[in-house]
Order: sequence, then C-alpha cells, then structure tokens
Amino acid sequence: MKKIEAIIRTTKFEAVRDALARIGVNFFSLKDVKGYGLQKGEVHTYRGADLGADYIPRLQMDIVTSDEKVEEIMTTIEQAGRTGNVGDGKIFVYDIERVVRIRTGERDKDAV
Amino acid sequence: MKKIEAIIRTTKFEAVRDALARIGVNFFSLKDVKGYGLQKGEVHTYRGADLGADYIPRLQMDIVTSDEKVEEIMTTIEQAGRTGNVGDGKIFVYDIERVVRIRTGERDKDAV
Amino acid sequence: MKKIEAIIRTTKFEAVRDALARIGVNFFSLKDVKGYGLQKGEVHTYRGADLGADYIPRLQMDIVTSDEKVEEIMTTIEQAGRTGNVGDGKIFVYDIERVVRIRTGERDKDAV
Amino acid sequence: MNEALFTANNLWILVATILVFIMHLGFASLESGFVRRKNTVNILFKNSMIIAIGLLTYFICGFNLMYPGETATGFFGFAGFGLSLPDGDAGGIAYADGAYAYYTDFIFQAMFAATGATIVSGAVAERIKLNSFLVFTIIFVALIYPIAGMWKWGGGWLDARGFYDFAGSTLVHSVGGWGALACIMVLGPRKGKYTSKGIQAIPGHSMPLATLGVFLLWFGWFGFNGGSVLSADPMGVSLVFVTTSLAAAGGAVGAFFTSYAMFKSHDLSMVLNGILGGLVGITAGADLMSPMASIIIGLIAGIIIPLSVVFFDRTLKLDDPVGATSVHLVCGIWGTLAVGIFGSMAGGGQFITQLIGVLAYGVFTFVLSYLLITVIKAAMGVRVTEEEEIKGLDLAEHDMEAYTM
Amino acid sequence: MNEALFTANNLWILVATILVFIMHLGFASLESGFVRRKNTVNILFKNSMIIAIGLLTYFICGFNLMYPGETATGFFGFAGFGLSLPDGDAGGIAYADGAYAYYTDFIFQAMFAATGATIVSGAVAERIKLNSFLVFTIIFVALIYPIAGMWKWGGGWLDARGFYDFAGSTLVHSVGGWGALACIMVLGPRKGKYTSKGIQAIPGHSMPLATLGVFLLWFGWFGFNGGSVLSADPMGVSLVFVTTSLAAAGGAVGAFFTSYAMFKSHDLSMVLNGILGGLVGITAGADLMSPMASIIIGLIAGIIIPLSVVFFDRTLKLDDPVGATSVHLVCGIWGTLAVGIFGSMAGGGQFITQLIGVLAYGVFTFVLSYLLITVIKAAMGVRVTEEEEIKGLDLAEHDMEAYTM
Amino acid sequence: MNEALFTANNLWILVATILVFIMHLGFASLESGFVRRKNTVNILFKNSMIIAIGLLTYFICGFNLMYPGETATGFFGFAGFGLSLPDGDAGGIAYADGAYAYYTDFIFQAMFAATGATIVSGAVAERIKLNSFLVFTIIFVALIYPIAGMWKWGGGWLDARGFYDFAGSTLVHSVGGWGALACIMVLGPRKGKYTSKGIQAIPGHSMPLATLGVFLLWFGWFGFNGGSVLSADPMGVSLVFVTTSLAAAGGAVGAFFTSYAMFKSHDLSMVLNGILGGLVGITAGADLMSPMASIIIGLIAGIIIPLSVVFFDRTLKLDDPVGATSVHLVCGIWGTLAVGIFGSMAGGGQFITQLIGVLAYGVFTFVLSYLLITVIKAAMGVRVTEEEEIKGLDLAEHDMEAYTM
Ligand SMILES: Nc1ncnc2c1ncn2[C@@H]1O[C@H](COP(=O)(O)OP(=O)(O)O)[C@@H](O)[C@H]1O
Ligand SMILES: Nc1ncnc2c1ncn2[C@@H]1O[C@H](COP(=O)(O)OP(=O)(O)O)[C@@H](O)[C@H]1O
Ligand SMILES: Nc1ncnc2c1ncn2[C@@H]1O[C@H](COP(=O)(O)OP(=O)(O)O)[C@@H](O)[C@H]1O
Repeated sequence: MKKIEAIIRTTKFEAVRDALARIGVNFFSLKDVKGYGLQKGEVHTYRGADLGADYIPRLQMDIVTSDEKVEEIMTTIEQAGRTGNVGDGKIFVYDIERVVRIRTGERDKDAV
Repeated sequence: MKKIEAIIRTTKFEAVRDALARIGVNFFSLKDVKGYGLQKGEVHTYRGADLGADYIPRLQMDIVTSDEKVEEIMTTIEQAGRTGNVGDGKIFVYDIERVVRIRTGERDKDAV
Repeated sequence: MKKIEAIIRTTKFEAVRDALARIGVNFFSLKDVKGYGLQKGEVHTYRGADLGADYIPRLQMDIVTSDEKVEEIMTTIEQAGRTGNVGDGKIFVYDIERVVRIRTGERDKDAV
Repeated sequence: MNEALFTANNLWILVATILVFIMHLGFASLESGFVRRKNTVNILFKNSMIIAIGLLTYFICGFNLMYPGETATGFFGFAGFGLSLPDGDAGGIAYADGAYAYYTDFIFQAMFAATGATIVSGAVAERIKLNSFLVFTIIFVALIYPIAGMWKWGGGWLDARGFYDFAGSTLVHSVGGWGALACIMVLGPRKGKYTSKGIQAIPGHSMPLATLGVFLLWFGWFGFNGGSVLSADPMGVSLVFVTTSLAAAGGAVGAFFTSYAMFKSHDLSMVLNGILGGLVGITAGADLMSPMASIIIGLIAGIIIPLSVVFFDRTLKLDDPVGATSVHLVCGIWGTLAVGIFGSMAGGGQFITQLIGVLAYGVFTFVLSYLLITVIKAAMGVRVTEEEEIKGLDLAEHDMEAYTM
Repeated sequence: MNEALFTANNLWILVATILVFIMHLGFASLESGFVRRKNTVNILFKNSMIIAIGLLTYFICGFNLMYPGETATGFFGFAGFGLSLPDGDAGGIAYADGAYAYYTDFIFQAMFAATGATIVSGAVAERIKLNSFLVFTIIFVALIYPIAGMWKWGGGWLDARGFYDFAGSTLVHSVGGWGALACIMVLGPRKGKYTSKGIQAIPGHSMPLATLGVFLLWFGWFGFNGGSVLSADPMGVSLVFVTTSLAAAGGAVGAFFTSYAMFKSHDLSMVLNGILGGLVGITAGADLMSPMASIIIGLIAGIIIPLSVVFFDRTLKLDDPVGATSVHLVCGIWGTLAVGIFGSMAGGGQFITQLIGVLAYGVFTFVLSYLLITVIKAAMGVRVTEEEEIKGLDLAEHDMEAYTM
Repeated sequence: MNEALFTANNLWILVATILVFIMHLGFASLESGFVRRKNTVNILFKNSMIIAIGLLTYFICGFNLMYPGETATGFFGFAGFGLSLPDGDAGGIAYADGAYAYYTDFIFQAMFAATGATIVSGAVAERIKLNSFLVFTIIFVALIYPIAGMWKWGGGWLDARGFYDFAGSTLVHSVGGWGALACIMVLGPRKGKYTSKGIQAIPGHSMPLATLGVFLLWFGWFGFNGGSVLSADPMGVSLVFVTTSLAAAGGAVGAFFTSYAMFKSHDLSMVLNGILGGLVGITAGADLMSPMASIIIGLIAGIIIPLSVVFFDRTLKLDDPVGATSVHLVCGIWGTLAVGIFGSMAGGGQFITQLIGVLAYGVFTFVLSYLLITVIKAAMGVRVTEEEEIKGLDLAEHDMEAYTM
C-alpha cells in the first residue's frame, strides 16, 4: 500500500476532488498547510504600507491506496490540479506498511 | 522505528489519549484534519436551507515508536477509538529511517 | 529521496527558516500541530482557577529532499532549533518513493 | 407656546436623531454578521459610505425634494438646492409651532433618508461591485426616496387621499425593500446558492454581530418611531414606546414558534429577523394602536418572517443574504395594511387607501430602481467577477481582511 | 405643574427607558463573551427571548402585580390583567404629579423587569435546557419579581417599615442573584469544571464582547439609576449621575488591586466584574450618597468581587460562568446594607431595617426559585445531555454555529 | 429663568454626558480593532481603567484645576480638592444661569477629561508597559489636561486673548495628540514595523470592532459637540448637530477619494479615520460654521488623513497603530485654524490668535508629556521586553487571551 500526499492550490481543491471521485477515490484526509517556496504570497497594502505573506496557503490531501492505483491517482491529481503557473504544488508517494480500519479491525489490504 | 498515523473521531480523542498513556505512550503530535469519505458530515438547517459539510472534522495522531511497540499501540487505539459506526477512522503505519531529538542531538532509537 | 519532518518550537521558526535558506533549502510545507509529551503547556490563571493546556503548540516542517542533503538539513535544524530545554522537538526522516511536480509533470529527482 | 416647551420638544427630536443615527451601526452590524467572513469589510465600508452619502445628498437636494413646501404639487416639488434657514424665530420656535427648529427638522429627516439605502445594502451583499452600489445609493437617496416620500410626508397626493404611514413602514422600509428586490433580481444569486445539488445555505459569519445589530436597531427605533411624533408630547411618545416595544416582543415570539415548527430548531437568525419584522410592522401605525393590537401586529409579522424568507429563497429563488425583503418589504406592507385593520383608523375605506399607497409606492420605487440598476449594469457592470466573488470582496475590492490572527 | 416641566420630566423617563433597554444588549454581550464559543448562539438567543418575554408578561400581569394600587395589602395585590390607561389627564400630567405619564411608567418598569431574568441567564449558561430556562424566566418575571418588588416599590410592608432601595440593589439585582443561586445549585457545574485534577478554569471566548457588554451596562445604568429619580429634577438626577459614575470607577480600582494581589496578573474579567459590582453597590443609595461615599462603596464592591468569585468557585463549588452571583447577589446585598452605613439615611436602626429587607427578599426569592427550578427539573429536565454539553448548545439546541469561516 | 427650561437644559447636558461616556467604548473598540489579536485584552484593560482614573482624578483635583473660579490667574488656579456643592439654588438653577446644575457640570466635564488619555492609549498600543501607561495617564488627566484646559475654558490667558475652541479640537484632541506624539517618540516603533526589508504593515485584527468604534464615537460626538453648547438651546444645538454630521460625512468622502488615489484600493481603515478626522476638525468651530463650510472642513480633514498617516509612518517613521496623531493632533490643529478661515469668526486676526493657541498648547503639552514619559522610562521602564512583545501583551501582562476556541 502507498500513501499519496498531494500539496495543491486551495482554488484547485474542488476540481481535484471531483476528478478523484470520477476514478473512484472517495476517501482522503485534508489539511491546511502553509507552502513556503520561491513564490511568495500576495502583497497587500494596509494604511499605505506593504503587507506580504512569505507563504501561500495550500491544501494537503493524504490518500492511502493500493499499489496498483498509485499511478492513476497521481496522473489524475496532476491533470486536475495544474494551472501551469509557479505554485501548482507537488505530489509525494510513500510506502505504507500496515493499515487498520478502526471500526472493524480489518487490516491491510482489506482496510484501504 | 515506525510512525503510526491514526485518524480518529474528535469525540474519541480523550479515550484514546488515556488508553495510550496507560501503555506508556505519552508522546505524540496532534493535527486537525478534514476527513472525506462516504460518510458525510452532519447536515444543518439555516434559514430553511440545508447546509451540509462533505467532510467530518477529525484528529490525526502521529506517534513514532520502536518496531516492537507498534502492534500494542495499534490494538490500543483500535479498542479505545471504536464506536462500531461508520466513520471510526483508520490507522496507518510507516517506516521511519531516522529520528533526532533536537534538544540533545540523540539519534534514532535513543531519540524516540 | 527523503522526507524530513521536523517538529519545532513556534518561537524557533524564524531561526530555522533562515538557517535553512542559508544552505539553499527554500521549499517546505508548514503545519500547526499540538505537541503532547511530558512537558505540559503553560498554566494560566483565569478568575482564580487554573487553566492548563496539556499540549504545546508547535510547528511541523515537511521538507522533501534528495538523499545526500538529508544529513546537512538535519544538522541545520538541530542547531537552529535547539534551546536545550525540554520541548525542543524532534526530527523524523522517511523514505519517499516518488515525487511529481504538478506544474510540469516532472517526476522524482527532477521534481524535488 | 413657551420657550421651555419648545426646548423640551426640540431636545427630543435631537435625541431621536442620534438614535436614528445609531441604526446605521445596527444595519452595519446585522448585515456584516449575516455575510461570510470574506465579505465583511465590504459591508462595513458600504455602510460607512451610505451614511455619509445620505447626509450629503439630503443636504444638497433631498430635503427640499421631500419637503418642497409651497413649490409642491401632488407628485413633485423642489424648494432649491442646499438649506436655507428661515430668519429669526421662523427657523426656531415658530418653524413648527414650537415642536422643533429648522435645523433639527433637517438633521432628523436626513438620518431617516440614509436608512433606505442601507436596506438595499444587505440584500445585495457578497456580490455587488462597490462602485456600482455607491452610484445606485446616491441616486436612490438623492432622488427616488425623497420624491416618493413627498407624496405622503411632503403633503403630496397620497397625503391628500388620507393614506397613513406614521413613521415609514412604507415610506422608508417598503421603499428600501422594493429597491432591494429590484437589485437582487438584476444581480442574481450568490455563486453556490442555487446549485445542481439543491439550494445551499450560506450561513452568516458572526451571530454576535448580527444580534448586536438587531438590538441597536431596536434601540434606534425608539427614536425612529418616537421621534416621528414630531414633538415630545408625553402621551404621544409614551404610547409609541409601548406599541413599538410590544410589537418587537410579539415579533420575537411569532418567529420563535413559527421557525421551530418549520425547521425543528431554534434558528437565532429568524428570531432576530422576527424582532425587526415586528418593528417594521408597527411603524405605520405606532401612534394609533392599543398595546394589545400592537402585540398582534408584531406576532403576525413574526409569523410572516420565516414563511417569507423561505418563499423568497425556495419559491422565487431570489437570494437575499440578510432577509431584507422579508423584513422591510413584506412586513412593511403588512404594517401599512394593518392601519386599516387595527387601531383608531381601522376601516374598509382606510384599508383600500392603504392598499393604494402600498401599490403606488411599489410600482414607482420598484420600476425606477429596476431601471436604475439595469442602466448601471449596462454602463459599468454590477457584479464582481466570479473569481473575485470566490476570493471575497474584502480582498478583491479592499485589499484587506476583516480579521487577522 | 406646567406642561413644559411635565414634558421635560417625562422625556427623561423615556430616555431612561431606552437606556435600560440597551442593558439587555449589555447582558447579552457580557454573557456571550464569558462563555465558550460553542454556547454563544444559545446565550444570544436566550437574551433575545428574555426581553420579549419580560415585556409581554409585564404587560399581561407584572405591572399590576408590582404596582397594585388600591388593591395592595402589605404582601400582595393585583390590579387586573393588561393595562388600563386612566382617562384624560389622569393618565398624563396628573398621573404622577407631572413627573411622567401612565404609559411611560409602564414601559420604564417593564424594561427593569426583564433584567432580573437576564441575571439568571448568565449563571446557568452552557448547560441549561433552553425550554426549561424559558419556562423559568416566564414565571420568574411574571410572578416572583413583581410580587417581591411590590413589597417595597409597590408600597408593601417593607416600604412601610422604612426599608430603602433606591433603584434596586435588592429588588432587581439581589432578586436576580438569588434566582441564579437557586438555579446553579440545582443544575450543578459544567462538565469539566470540577475534575479529579482540580478546579479547571473555563475561559470566556471573547473579551471584546465582554467589555462591550460592561460598557453598555454602565451606559444603561445612567438610565437605570438616573431614571429612578422618577423625574428630571436637575439636582436629583445630576447627583445620581455623579455617585453612579464614581462608584463604577471605584469598583474598577478595587478589583484592579485585589485581583492583582490575589492572582499576580491583571485579569480583565475581574475589572469588568468590579465595575459592575460598583454599579450594583451604589444602586440602593445612589440618591443618598456624597461623591466620596460613593467612591468608597464602589471600592469595597470592587474588592469584594474577586474574593467572592473565588469563594463561590473554590469553597462552595458553585459554577457561575459570568460571576452573576458575586456581582448581583453579593454586591446587591452590600449596596443595600451600605444605605445603613453611609449617606443621609445611615444609622443603626436603618441598618437593621436594611438587613431585614435583604433577608426577606433572600428567603422569598431563593425558596421560590429553588422550588420552581426543582419542579421544572422533575417535569421536563433542566440539563442538556452530556453529549449535547460537549458538542455545545449552539449545535444541540440551535443547529447552528456562532461563527463560521 | 423658569424651572422647566432649567430642567430641559440640564437634561440635555446629562444626556450629553452619557453620550461622551460611550465614546470610551468607542475608543476601546476602535483601538482594539486596530491592534493585533494578541494585544487586545491589553487595550480593553487600559480603556477600562482610563475611564475610572479619569473620573476619580477629575473628582480629586482635575475639575478645580480646570475651572478654578476666583482663584484663577491667567495660567493657573486651583479651587481645592474634591467637590463642593454650592448651597441651595447656587448649585442648581442659579449655578449657570439655568443651564445646568453643579453636579451636571462636573460629570459632563469629567467624561471629557478621560478622553485625552484615551487618545494616547491607541498610539502607544502593543508595546507599552501597563503600569507605566497607567502612571502616565494619572498625571496626564490629573494635571496636564486640566491645567492646559484652564487657559481657555477656565477663563485663562488664551480666553482673554480671544482664542476660540468650541468643544476641544485643541483642548481635548490636540492635547491628547501631543501626548501621543511624545510617547511614541520615546517608546519607539513596534518590533517588526521598520525592518531591513522595509516598512511593514501590521494590520489590525478586527475591522468590525474598529467600525463599531467609529460609529460609537460619532454617536458620542453629538454629546461632545452638542453638549458643549452648554444648554439645550434649540437653535444652537441643532446647528451643531448639522455641522458635526456633515463634517463627518465630508471626512468619509475626502478619505475615500484620497486613499483610493494613493493606494488603489478602498482601505476601510482610512475611511474610518477620515470620519473621525472630520469630527475632530469641526469640533473647534461647530457652532460657528454654515452647513456648507462644515462640509468643506470635513472634506479637507478627510483628505489630510491618508497623507498624514503616510507622513508619520514613512517620513517620520513614527509608529502609531491607530492613527491617533493624524486624527487627533493634525486634524485638531486643522480644525482650530479653520475657525480663522471659515464661519462667523473668520479673519486674519483670528487666524493668528488661533495659531498662537495651537502653538501654546503644542509646546506646553508636548514638552510636559515628553518629560513625563522620559522620567517614567528612567524610573520604571516604558516598554515590555522583546519576548513579551512577541508573545503579546495579553499573555505577558494579563495571562489571558482575548479569544478562545
Ligand atoms: N521540497 C519540498 N519539500 C516540501 N514541500 C515542498 C517542496 N517543494 C515544494 N513543496 C510544497 O509545494 C508547494 C508548491 O511548490 P512550488 O515550487 O511553489 O510550485 P511549483 O512546483 O509549481 O514551482 C510549496 O509551497 C510547498 O508547500
Ligand atoms: N484511503 C484513505 N486514505 C486517506 N485517508 C483515509 C482513507 N480512508 C479513510 N481515510 C480517513 O479516515 C476517515 C474515516 O474513514 P471512514 O471510511 O469514514 O470510516 P470507516 O472506516 O469506519 O468506514 C476518513 O474520513 C478519512 O479521513
Ligand atoms: N514519539 C513521538 N511521536 C510523535 N511525536 C513526538 C514523539 N516524541 C516527541 N514528539 C513531538 O515532539 C515534541 C517535543 O518533544 P519533547 O519530548 O517534549 O521534547 P524533548 O525531546 O526536548 O524532550 C512533542 O510535543 C511531540 O509533538
């Protein structure tokens, strides 16, 4: 089993969620993250002085899936989440050793 | 060493925390996550219209531990976190390669 | 490729960020976490009763990097993030199997 | 008429002016509580400008359009730009038979004027372009409101016909409500309100702000209705205080039961709207009603509120984030008609006259507002872009956020 | 008595009415600031209903129970349901010797009435069932408050005995405080307050709201005390303004030093409670005190506050989220007794009389409130379920949240 | 002078007192909205203490320093500690020729006094030590403000010279502004404001609070300016209401256009400051101006605001989180000079006199405040530690947070 961690634009969340649903991926966890990188956040003006964030607010989706689905999910997120501008984010894949579904106690493959 | 990532119900947090303390697990990190899955969030009514969240607020506990303790921790979380209803959450286990305790610089096993 | 997960003090964030920038690490994701451990949060008094948090607010930095940079990054965080008092936090290192840059579709090494 | 009585009378109208002024804070709070966090600065900004625009346009032309004095015909009159204080006692004790001075009259009426535009502000929230809204407001308070108001309060044709509207159920609230209705028809609903998945609730971001707003509006209403006695006459003002308060209480109770019956929960926003509905409802006849009649009028207004909100939302699919159409338009009509049903003027003939007034104001205000907002749409657009709407008007129009950490 | 003086007098009582009205917003803000975020809508909802219930029940029977006129005996009287405006001047200039009109009297007293129940509302916050609270409120303001009030203000036995309570340290504040005490004894503490790990603080969710509430209460107190002069008499009202303000200032300073000495930090909530304690303390004798005496009364009230809060919390283990028992009950008793110690009525005999009054009100109100809430508990329950308490009353009772993102 | 007129006149000054009181809530809200979340409790705490300190010190010595009566020389006088009510009618109808009673005079002036210190409070926010600030406040309101005030309102040398300041553009606002300027010069900017990366904006944490504050200030200003007529004279008070309102409206419009031209966005905080600037600007001559002149004075004040804010921030590098120096000092000077340019006293000679007054108050207040804060700095420190500043004053000084979840 693998865990896919995708850091995406907040504005692309709905597109990615819907694209994943179309390929049957309905389970994931979502977190707010602050993305630091070369691209800075927007600069605002308040009372004549500049106010810049050095990060961009982003969303991290965690999706645990069986090995065979990884490629499809990655491609789906890539396509749905892309704008082509700096700041589109990244996808990371990890190996997962074990999974448990708390409700039933099912383990590993059955639990995904 | 392993990292255990448990997605649990917010209402079960205290039970799980106390159960872990009883088996000597006192260190973990806690994050707020939004759980997307087949079970939707509660539907509320506001001014006569429906207001449904498509996610459930959940907590993610990250516990890094030595290989031998993994099974015990998993069972503990499972038991303390179970309600038997859809939405109880999941536990994932990862391999961790290295650990450092920042305060002392201790590494790996000593640092857990 | 590796993922470095560092749990640090909120007050040390700027020091760590700047130290990382000096060794050329500018990309990371930041999350708020609640750190549970033996060290409790500060105790406050409100209307004559005690108010203690059983956690400490902390920051988690996620840095994905190539294998060779891991050691340097770890040492940098360790040095910049250390106060020597209980509660300095920890660094964990995971293996990452795959990486994608959403914007370009570049994969793995090219995408880090 | 002695000087002391003149001083006491005039003092009351000045105090009432202050109370009506603070209704603008009430509107600002209520409306910002009922919108999303990302559009809060925008609402606050609009309400800060509305009161400024209202006062200035009323100074420039509004006052003399609404009270044209000898230049009045049945439908229109204009006594000239700016103010002109009558000399000596004619601007003081003799101006209104010892009830108030000339400048008191102006400032009290000016505070009223801006409330009409504020009503519109809530209904169009979260999607209208700031500049387009401001242009609408200027014309609405400078021209539409005072010209319409003149028909009754300025001694025009409806006054001659016996139409009665004590403090403005129709002249202020319905007029504002018709303007709001025209605008939301042209604007369309907020993105995400009517979707393929059904009608979505978009909850307001702060119930404390909304509650603060309603209490401040009630507070101000003592001046709105009480000041409309146009003197400090103890019998008159004390009766108006009683009827106004009891109607508000009745509105709360009516909305409490009706909304619970409809939604099986105690929706605070409905009780708040119910209080306002009761207040709007009593406004046309606050000086004519017995305490018991005022409770009934308020109760019915309170019952109307949830029904009307759902009707606009589900049946008409008109998106009104704060319920301005239900509170001000529907309860304003109800209150105006209630003058023909309850109280010392009740009677079939009066009811017909009230109905004529309601219709006349409805047609005039709605048509002109609809034209105005349509012209503005063509000339400069009325809606922010979809992207701006998602981002929120605070960042899009004001480059700032209402709250920071 | 001339018409102008009547008009000025009556105008002041009407303005005071508006000021007492806004105290309800003060209570709503203060209480919601002092509870957790998840119970905010509930507090706002309760306070919106209390004012409505207070006005309506006072109209139905409260006014005529409290001021039964000729039907009064020492302990009870009832002049009939509803209001009956005396004919002609008897309801106007002749009603109170030119001080205020009949309807003015009613509406001013009605605004007072609802404050008693509001005091209870804060103490029982975060755990009481909404409907049970509303039933308690109805009976409390419709019956307990006016019957008790009649003993003094309605010309009953305590009035005859020389008991003095100018504006209600006892009749309003202690009465509300006794009701609160009875309720929190029956209700029990909030879950998580007294745990095996010790006494836990449960901090309020918004200090700006709490501060807003206290300033609004002080603002309203100018009407509460100033209006209780029952005319616009310049000497009387101006003295009351001075004593009221200085006592509030004294309360702030007393609480500032005492709470710092006790807790080694500047707890804003204590200074806010201290201001209120000073206001409650001066209320019984606001017309009797010199400026200096009023500062001392306020200072002592301010010193009492942190001591009393800690006493209720730690010693009695009675959980009162907003400190209503300390502010209204304890400082209400203090203020009533202070009439026997300071000011123009001070003296041993008066002190005894004041004590008798304090005890009489204590026994009557506490026993009846205790019975009432116990009966309600048996009949319909008083506490939400543990699950609802954890979830918060906003979602449990109102299906909504106070704030959204 | 008859009793009824005395009662009406006195009533107005009492109502104005209440209105000036609520300005303290206005300041508390405005300032807390303009600071960061972590310093909110601190601002609320300071404002709660300022009003208490202001009232008490004005009772102890302020009133008799500012209005020393027969003991006055041109620059200083003192009629003794505490208050001494003149006997009989001399403290009542005869005290001010039937305009107000002795205690009314005191309490109205006492409410004014505390506003000066409140102005300072906002400018020094987010970094000053609580106790140091309180010591500054005590001396500022007990001595500096009343001694300076005496020069004009107490019949001192500037009054004799024909200087005019109707309600305090200089005596209250500039005096407070000079104190603020001295303090921020000694204190230095907030950490993170002027960095190697340039001048950083530090946005306020709550625009709803800030807006609430400005509306409450405007509300209170009806009492501040209107009460300064020092009777309920219908012509006088109604004119002041008109000029005050129109100047505020002008300020909003002036700031709207200027800030948009400068920043290309609609900065709400600038419009809010613009309204206040207009109000401060009209205060010196609110009884002298025509409606049109008051609009112009307000407009210019509104234009000044963004220019001045940027000037202090960028050019002088003086860090003032709420814009107190621009609003109170700069617009206070503008309003004082405007008396020589517009209205019934305009003229070259008057302009010079106004300038002399502005300079005299500037030198006196600035120098004394600078000395005072410097002495406090040496004696007890003025700034919290860097660590406390980062953590926030709420946790550092009050061990509590303004908001919890
Ligand atoms: N090496 C990394 N480690 C952790 N997070 C990263 C890394 N690189 C990028 N990210 C995350 O992804 C976000 C988007 O990356 P960015 O480089 O700005 O986009 P792009 O790939 O389009 O240039 C960053 O803000 C950060 O949150
Ligand atoms: N494959 C997955 N990947 C990531 N997170 C998951 C996955 N499956 C479940 N989760 C997380 O666990 C939560 C609970 O899962 P759910 O399926 O609702 O419970 P149950 O297992 O009782 O049916 C989800 O809301 C989501 O946050
Ligand atoms: N085994 C662990 N698993 C997960 N998180 C941990 C673990 N140990 C420590 N942490 C995180 O690191 C934080 C700091 O650890 P702590 O033990 O308090 O510091 P120190 O290592 O200096 O004693 C904890 O609050 C927790 O968030």
